Amino acid sequence: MIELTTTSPLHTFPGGIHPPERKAPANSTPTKRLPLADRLYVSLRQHSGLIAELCVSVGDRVTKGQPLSKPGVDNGLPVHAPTSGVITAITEHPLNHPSALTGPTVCIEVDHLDEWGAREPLGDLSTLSRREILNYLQTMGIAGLGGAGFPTARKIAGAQGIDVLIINGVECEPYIAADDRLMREQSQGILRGSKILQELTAAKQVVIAIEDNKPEAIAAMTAALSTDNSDFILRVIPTRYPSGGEKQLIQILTGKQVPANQLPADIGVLVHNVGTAFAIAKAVDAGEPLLERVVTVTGETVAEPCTAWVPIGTPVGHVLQSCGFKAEPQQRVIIGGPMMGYTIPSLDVPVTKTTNCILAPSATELRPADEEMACIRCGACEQVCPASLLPQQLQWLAKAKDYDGLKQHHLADCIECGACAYVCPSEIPLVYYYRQAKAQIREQLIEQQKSEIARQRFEARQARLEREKEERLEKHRKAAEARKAAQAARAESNEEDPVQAALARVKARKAAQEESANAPAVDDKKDQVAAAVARAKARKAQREAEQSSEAESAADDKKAQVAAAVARAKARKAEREAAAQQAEKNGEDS
Amino acid sequence: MSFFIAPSPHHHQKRTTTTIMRLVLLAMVPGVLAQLYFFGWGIFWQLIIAGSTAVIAEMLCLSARNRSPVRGIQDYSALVTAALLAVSIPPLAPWWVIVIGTVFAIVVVKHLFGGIGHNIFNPAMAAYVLLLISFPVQMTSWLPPVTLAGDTTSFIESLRLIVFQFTSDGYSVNQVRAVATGQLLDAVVMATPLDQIKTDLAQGLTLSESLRNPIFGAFAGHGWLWVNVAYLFGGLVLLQQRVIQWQIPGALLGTLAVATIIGSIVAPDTLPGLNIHWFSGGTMLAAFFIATDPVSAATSNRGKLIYAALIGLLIYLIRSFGGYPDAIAFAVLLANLCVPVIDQYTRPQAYGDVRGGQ
Amino acid sequence: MSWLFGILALAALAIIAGLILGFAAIRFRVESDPIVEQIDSLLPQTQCGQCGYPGCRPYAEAIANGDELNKCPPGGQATIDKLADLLGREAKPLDAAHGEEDVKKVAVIREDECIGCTKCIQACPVDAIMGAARQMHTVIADECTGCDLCVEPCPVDCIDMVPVAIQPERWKWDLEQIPVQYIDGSASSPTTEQQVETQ
Amino acid sequence: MSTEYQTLAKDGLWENNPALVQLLGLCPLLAVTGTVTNALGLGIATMLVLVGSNITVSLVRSWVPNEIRIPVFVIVIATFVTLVELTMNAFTYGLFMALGIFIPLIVTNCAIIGRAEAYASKNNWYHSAFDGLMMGIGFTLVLVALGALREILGQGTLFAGAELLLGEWARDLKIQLFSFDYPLLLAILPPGAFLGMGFLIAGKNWIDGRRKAKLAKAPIEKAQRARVTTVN
Repeated sequence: MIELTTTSPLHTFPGGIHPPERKAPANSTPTKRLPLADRLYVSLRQHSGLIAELCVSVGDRVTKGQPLSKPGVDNGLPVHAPTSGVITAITEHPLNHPSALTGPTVCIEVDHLDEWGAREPLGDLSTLSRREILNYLQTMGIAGLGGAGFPTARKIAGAQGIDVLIINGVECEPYIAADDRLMREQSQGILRGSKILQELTAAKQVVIAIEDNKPEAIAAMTAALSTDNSDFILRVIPTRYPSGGEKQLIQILTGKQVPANQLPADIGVLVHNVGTAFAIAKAVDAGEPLLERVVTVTGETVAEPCTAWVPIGTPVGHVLQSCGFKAEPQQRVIIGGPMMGYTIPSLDVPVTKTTNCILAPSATELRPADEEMACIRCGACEQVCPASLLPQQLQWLAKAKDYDGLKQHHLADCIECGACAYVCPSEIPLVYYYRQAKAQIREQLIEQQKSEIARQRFEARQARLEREKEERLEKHRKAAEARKAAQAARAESNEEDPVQAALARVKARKAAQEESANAPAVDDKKDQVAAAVARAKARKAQREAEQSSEAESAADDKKAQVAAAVARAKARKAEREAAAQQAEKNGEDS
Repeated sequence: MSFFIAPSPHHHQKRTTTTIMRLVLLAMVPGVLAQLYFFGWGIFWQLIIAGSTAVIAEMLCLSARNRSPVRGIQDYSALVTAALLAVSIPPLAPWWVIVIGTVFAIVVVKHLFGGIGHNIFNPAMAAYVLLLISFPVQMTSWLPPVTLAGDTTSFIESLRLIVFQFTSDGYSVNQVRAVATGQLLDAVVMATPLDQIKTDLAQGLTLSESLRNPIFGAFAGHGWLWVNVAYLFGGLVLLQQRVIQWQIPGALLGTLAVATIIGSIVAPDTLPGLNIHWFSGGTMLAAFFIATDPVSAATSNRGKLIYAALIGLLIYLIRSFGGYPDAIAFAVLLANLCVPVIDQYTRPQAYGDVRGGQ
Repeated sequence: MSWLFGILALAALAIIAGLILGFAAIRFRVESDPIVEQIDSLLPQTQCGQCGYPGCRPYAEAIANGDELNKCPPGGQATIDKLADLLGREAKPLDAAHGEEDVKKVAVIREDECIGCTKCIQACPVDAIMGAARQMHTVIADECTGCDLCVEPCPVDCIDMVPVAIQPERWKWDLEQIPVQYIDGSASSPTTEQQVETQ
Repeated sequence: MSTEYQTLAKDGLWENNPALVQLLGLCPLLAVTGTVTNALGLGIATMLVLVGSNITVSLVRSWVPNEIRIPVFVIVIATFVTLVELTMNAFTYGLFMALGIFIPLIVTNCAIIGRAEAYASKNNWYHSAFDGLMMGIGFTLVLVALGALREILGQGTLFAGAELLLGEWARDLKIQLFSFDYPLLLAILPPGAFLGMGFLIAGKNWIDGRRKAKLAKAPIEKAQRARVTTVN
C-alpha cells in the first residue's frame, strides 16, 4: 500500500543526465492551429495489437470523427477521420516508424469544410458500468499519448488494486514542449480526465508530476487544483533525464521499483500521460474521438518553432512547411526528442497519435555523431544508466551476438533512453546495438515458438498417419475375419447345430449389413461429388462454348497442359519412389 | 540533398576520448615540471623518445591491423602510455630502455590484446615491469635530486648520456651519480628513498637510522615529496574536471594509509610511516594517473573501490615484505588480473531485478 | 628379494586402486540426458529434409549418433554454433552440399491455377495447407515452415516460395536498409546509394 | 608410406601439434626452454617416453578394463619415465641436473597420457609407435624453437651447454651470435617463455590462415535430400 503526501520525500533513480533543455522557443507561444493539409494519411497501424478492420471504402465521403475502422479484437483501436473529406485511396503508405516501411493507410482528400459527424458524449458517468466506459474509450480510439500508444482502455482494464494514479507531466526530453503547453492551456481538461481515470481505476490517490523546469505549467496546474480535489496532489520533481520514463517516475515518487517482467499495476501504480487524460476528457464530455494532438515543431531549421494542434494523418512535411522549414544538406528530421526520437527518410509520413515532436535541427545545433571509436571501458555509461545496467558490457555482448549473455545482463530492462550513448566519449551508438539485439532476441523467440508449433504439428501428423494406417489395417482384418466367419458358418450350416448355424447366419448378415451400410453411404457421397463435378463441368463447358474459339483452344491447351503436368508428376513420382527405395536400401545397408 | 538517417540519441556530450586523453596529458605537466626541476633534463628527452616511439609503433600496428593509423593516434592514448612510462623510469636511462619499453607497451600489451579498450593490463606498467626485470641496473639508477646534488646535468649532456651513455667529459651515468653524490656523501650510492630504506633494513639498520640518510628531508624524500605533490595537484585537477572519479585515488590512498598506520603501530622500527608511503616513489602518480586508466580498471563504482583498495594493499605489502622497493607496477598488474572477477561480482543490481526484493 | 616386495606392493596398490575405480565407475554412472530431445529443440523444425533425413527429429537422432552438425541450412550458422556448444564439438561452417542459408520464405499457392489435386496437402509435413479434393488449396502462412516440399509434387507448378515480408513489429533495426529519399521531394527513389550513419 | 602414416606425421608435426595446437605439456615446455640444449634434452626424453608408452598401451589395450585404464596408462608411463631418468642420470649427468624435477614430471605431461588415451588405446602397436614418434618430434621441435628464441634473446648464443647432452666434443657447438652488455633477462625468465610461446602459436595460426586463404574452393556436390513426406 503506497500513500503519498505533498511532503513525502522524493526518491531518486541511479544515473540520469542533464542534456541542454532547449524548450524555449517552442514553449513560449500558445498552441497554434496550422492550416489543414490537403491530404491526410491515416495509417491503420498506429498501436500495438492487430490491425483493426476497415469500415469504409474508396470513394466514401467521411465526416470529422467518423470511424474508419472497427475496434478490433485484442483491444485493437479504431482510427477516425480527422476532418471531413473523401477517401481517395486505401493503400500502402510510408509509416511513421523508424523502419520507414509501408503499411495500410487511408488517404483522405480534405474538403476544408471540417464538418463534424454525429457526436455522442457519454453523459453522466455514474449511470454507466466500468466496462461500458472502457468500451467507449476504445471506440474513441484513445491511446497513450506519452510513449508507445498503448490502448488506454486495455491498460486500465488490466489494472487491479491501484493505490496511486500518476499523471505524467514530466516531459523530460529536451526540445519537447507539447505536454508543457497542454498543461498551461488545458489544466481543467487534464484534471477532468484525471478524475475519470481515477474513477475507472478506483485509485485512492492521484499524483500529478511535473519537472521543475516548467514553472508556468506548475502554476497553471496548481491553480486548477485549488478548486477542489482533496485526493489530488501535485509533485514537482527535479529536472533530470529520464525522469519522465514510467519506471523512473514511479521510483522517484514512491521509491519502489517495478519488478522485472511485471507491470506498474502489480505494485499498485498506474501512470498515464497528461495528454491521454485530456483526450479522455474530450471524448467523454464532448464525444470527440482522438483526432488530433499537440505536436512540438522545433529545431533551428524551422523559422517559427511552436506547438500546434495537428490532426492525425497530417504529413510531417506539411507541418514543417507551415512553420517555415528550410532544409539544409544532410537534414535530419527527427520524430520525438533528440534522445529517443528516430529520423525519418521522407516527409510523406503522417503524424500519428504518438507523435509528440517533430525536430528538424541544424547540424551545428545537434552535432551528428562522429565515427564510432573503440570502447575504452571508462564506465561513464554505467554511471548514467537509469536502469543500473552495464551498457558497455551489453555492447560487447551485442557485438558478439551473445544473446544468452545479453539476457543474463538484463538487456530487456533497458529503456533505450540513450543516456549511455549521450555520454559515451567514443560515440558508440549503444542504443542502436541494443535495439538490434533486442530485435534479434525477439525474432529468436518468435522462431522458437514457431518451430515448437511446427514440431507439434509434424508429430501430430505423423501420429495421424500412423493411426490411419492402423485403422485401415484393422478394418481389413475385421472384414477378413467376418468373411472367414461367414464361410465357416456356411460350411458348418450343413451340420446339426442349428443354434450355431443361426448365430453364424446372424453374424454374417450383420457383417454384411455393416459392410453394405458403409458402402452405399460412400457410394452416395461419391455420386454426389461426381454429380457436382459433372455439373461444374457442364457449366464450364457451357461457359466455354459461349467464348470464342480462340479461348476454347487456349482452354484445350490448358487441359493438355494439366494432363501433361499430371503425367510428368507421375513419372517424377515413379522416379522418386525408385530413388526412395534405393535410399532406404542404402540406409539399411549402412 | 538527402535526408540523414541516424540512430538515437541525436545529441552527444562534447567530451570525447581525445579530449579526455588530452586532459590527462595536461594534468601531468606539473608533475613532469617537478621531475624536470629535481632530476634534470633527462625526463624531457625520455618523453620525446617515448612519445615518438609510441606514435610510430601505434601507427605501424594500426596499419598492420587494417585500421586507419591517423584516426587511431588521434585519440592520444598512445601518448598517454608513453608519458606514463617515461616519467616512471630513471631520467638518464639509456635510450634503448625506453624504446624497448614503449614498443612492448604498444605492440604486445596493447595491440596484441586487441588494441585500445581490449588490453587487460596497463600498458605502461607492463612495460615498466618488463624493463625492471630485464634491465635491473639501468632501471634503478636514479640521480640524486637537485637539492642534494646542487646541480643537474645540462640539457645537452643529459641527451648525450641517454644516447651514448657518456657525457662529453667521458663520465658514465654511474660516475655522474658518484660525482653528484660524492660531493655530499663520500661516494655513497644515491638510491630512491624507498630503495634506501629497503637496503638499510636489509643491512640490519632500524628505520629511524635509515631515515637519517640525507635523502630524507623533513617530511619525505628530497625532491620526491614535491614531485608527488605536483602529481597530486594534477590529479585533483582531473578530479575537478570529472575525467576521473574519486573512487580509485581515494580507495588507493586510503587503503595505503590504513595499512601504513597499522604497520607503524605494530612495527614502528621497520615499517615506514604514511609520509614516506604517500610522498615517496610513485604513489601519487599511481593513484591519479596509472590506476585510473579506464581500460584496465574495474568499471562499476563498487568495483573501482575494490580494485583500488587492492592496489593500495598490494603496494604496501610488496614495499614492506617484497623484493622491490617501489611496488606500483606489480600491484597494478596484479590488480588488473583481478578486474574481470571484480567486475563480475560488483555488477550493480539492475532495475527491477528479482533479487532486489520489495 | 626386495624387488619381489616392490612388485607385490605395486601390484597390490594397482589392484586396490583398480577395484575402487571399477566400483566408482558403476556406482556413480551418470545417466545420460535425453540428448536427442535437446538437439531436436535446437533444430528449426522446418522438416525440410535438406539434411538428408526425413524430418528434424531423425536428424537430431543422427547427430546424437555422431553425424555432422552442419547439414541444416534453415538453421544456419546460429544453429550449428548452438549444437556445437551443446555437444562440445567443433562448429564447422554450413555444409554447402545441403544448401545455402536463405531468407525466410513461405509457400504461396497461385490459387487460380490450382487444380485441387491435394498432392501438396499430402506433401506438407506440418499440415499447413488447407483444401480438399478438387477444391482450391491455400497455405496457412503462419504455420508454413518454408520447407518447399510442396513445390515439387504440384503437377501444375502453382506454388511459389516468397520471402516473408518484414512487419514493422519484427523489423530488426537495420537502418542501412532504409532507401535514401531526396529533400526536394520529386526524386524520391530508392537508390543503391546509402547515406547512413550507423557506426 | 600409406595415408595413415602420412596423416599421423602431419598431425603430430603440424595440424595437431601437442604443444602448439593441443597446448599440452606446457609446464615443462615453459620451464626448461631457457636454452636449446635443455629443450632438446627434455624433448628427446619426452619423445622416448611417448613412443614407449604408446607401444605398450597399444599392446595391452585389449586386456585393460575400461574403468581402470587411466591408472594403468599412468603406471606404464611412469615406468618409461623412470627408465629414461635413470638413463639420463647415467649418461648425461649434467643435463640431468639441469633439467631437474622436469624429468620425473614427464609422467604428468598431458601430451603423453593424451596420446595413450586418444590414439594408442584404440590402434595397433606400429601405428601407435609412429604416432608417438611424430607427436614426440612435434613437441621437441616446438621446445627447440622456443629454446632457441629465448637463448638468442636472453644470451645471444645457441647450443650453449650442448656438452651436457652430447659429450665433451659438443662444447664447440656453442655459437655466440652476438653479445649483449645487458641481456634481455625477460627472455630467460618464465614470462619470456609465455610470450615466446604466444608468438609461436600466433605464427602457426598466421601460416595456417594464409594457407587456408590460398586454398581453392572445392566444387560443391549436392547431397541427396530426404523427403519428409511421402507423396502418393
